[in-house]
Amino acid sequence: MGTTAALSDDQAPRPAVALPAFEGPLDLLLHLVRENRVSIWDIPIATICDQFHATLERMAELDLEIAGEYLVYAAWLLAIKSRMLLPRPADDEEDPRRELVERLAEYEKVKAAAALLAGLDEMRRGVMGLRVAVEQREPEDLPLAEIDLLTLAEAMRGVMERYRREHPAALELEPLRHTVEEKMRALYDLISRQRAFPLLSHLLTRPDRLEAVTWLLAGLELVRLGVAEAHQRSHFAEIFVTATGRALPEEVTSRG
Amino acid sequence: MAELESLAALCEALLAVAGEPVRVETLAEVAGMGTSAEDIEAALNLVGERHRQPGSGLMLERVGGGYRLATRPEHEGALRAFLGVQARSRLSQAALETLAIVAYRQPVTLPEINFLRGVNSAGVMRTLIERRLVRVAGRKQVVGTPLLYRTTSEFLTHFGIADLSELPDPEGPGEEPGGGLVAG
Amino acid sequence: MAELESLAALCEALLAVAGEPVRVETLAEVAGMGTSAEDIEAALNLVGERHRQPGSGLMLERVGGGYRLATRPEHEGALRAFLGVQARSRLSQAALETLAIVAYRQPVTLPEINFLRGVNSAGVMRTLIERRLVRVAGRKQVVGTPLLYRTTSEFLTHFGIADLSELPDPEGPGEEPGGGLVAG
Repeated sequence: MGTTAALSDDQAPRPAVALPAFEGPLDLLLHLVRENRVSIWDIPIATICDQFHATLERMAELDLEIAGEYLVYAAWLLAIKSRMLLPRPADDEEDPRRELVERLAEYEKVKAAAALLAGLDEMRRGVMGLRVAVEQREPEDLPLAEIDLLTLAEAMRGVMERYRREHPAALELEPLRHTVEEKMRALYDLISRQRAFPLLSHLLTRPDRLEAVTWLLAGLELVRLGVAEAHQRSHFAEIFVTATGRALPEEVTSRG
Repeated sequence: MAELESLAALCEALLAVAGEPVRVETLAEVAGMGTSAEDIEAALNLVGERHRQPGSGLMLERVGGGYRLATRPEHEGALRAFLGVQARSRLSQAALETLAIVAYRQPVTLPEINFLRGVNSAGVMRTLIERRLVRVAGRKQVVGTPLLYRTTSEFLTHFGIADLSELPDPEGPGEEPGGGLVAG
Repeated sequence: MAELESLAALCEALLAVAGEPVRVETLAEVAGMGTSAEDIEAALNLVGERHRQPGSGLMLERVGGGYRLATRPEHEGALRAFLGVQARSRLSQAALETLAIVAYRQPVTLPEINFLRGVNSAGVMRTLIERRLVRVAGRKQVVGTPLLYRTTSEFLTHFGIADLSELPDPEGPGEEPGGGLVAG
């Protein structure tokens, strides 16, 4: 709010007015105090109050958004002004300006600190941190003659440590409960007894996805070995597996 | 002397790769074997001295609670052109005021800042947090438990301040407390 | 000589922020104003010489068609140890996400977190437990009785809050603005 504004040429019988940018009502108040060359500890409240309102009106004329914050202070200033006009009954009565003065003094400190930071900010604009590479020490080649059992074991330990680091063990893999060979034998039994075994229905009704995959692999393996044939009339239709009459190879029947 | 030089070399290497200010204690710890903070300070002195000689493009600075190696301000233009980065945008007056309040009064809440500045500073605060100059440091245990704000170590590095106790005094030297701040 | 030194300083600064080898032609281009490749080579000679002196922790290397500043091989161990410690004082984005899920959904199980993050978070969870930000708080009474995770009191201390009700609303605007403009 309150950026420098000027009227455009075509609607300017009045001279163009430029308002300095204010950070808010306190900033405007400090500006007025400085323009009047008075101390914030002894503000001529009537003058400042009138000037504050006049500035607000000019800001409004210039179509600047007058934030509620300015209006709050405008009202507060008016209240202080009217209290100043009343005769004060006793000496120990508090100066109506006291709180405003304290706020202005605090804000002046904030501005001073901000100016210090602005100076530091400016001074350090060009300073950048470094990005220097770490040079690796080449692992030394060991003469073969000197590689003994302990060196070998140490190397293996390193490998395992790295493996464990890179493969967190927190998620346990389920033990393999199904083997392809076991399913091959079972499927061979089924097609030997049944003319056409509905493999797809069988897969879809397995409770365990791993088991279903194992059955499918077993089916494919039997077809590859020429022990079985698979038939499907169309995509997604039932897959029937039939026996070709060739026996299951010995290495499959013997293991397990 | 040779030992001091080799400690200086190690310190320089550490600061060159750290990417952020490193505390003296951390340097001593990495150097190991009974290296004291005094040893490190002596070694860093040597590093700083070497970089004050002409021909060095770097400087040792004490910022953000530790030491770091950085480039010199006079190379800004060339470095920016080389890296293809734009000049750092300046902080607005509103941002500087809000940052000043956080820096000097931390931990501080947004209502306290609004009160001091006389304007709502929520938007400015968001910017400061995005720029990592200010962080949330919990909640104040009063009605409404407003968030508490503090400056970051990035703030210290940004402004070239070693630690918060080294923040410059905004009241300046030699001014009586509560004395007449005459405008002019 | 003074000119050569200031060119050397610029080259050192450029190499120090580049993060990768820089070609001589690039350095000449950035230095500008009719700087020749020979000028750059002479300046780099000076940089290299300065870093061959005892007390320097860096060295100038010719690699990959250009030059770079690097640390010395004898410091590799100490630097790796330091960078390791430094890494352990940070949280990865993955760890941060996991911590957030535990904080806002506690008590929560790992499968629930994996589901939310779309990736396995077991390793990250171990990190969070090692940092004492997350703890195991029993088992969920469902199939498989997975472990339940909660944040610790260190978590509260770290984030400066008294209890979990003070966690900010992740969907919310952060903090309601306004308030505190005028004296209360």
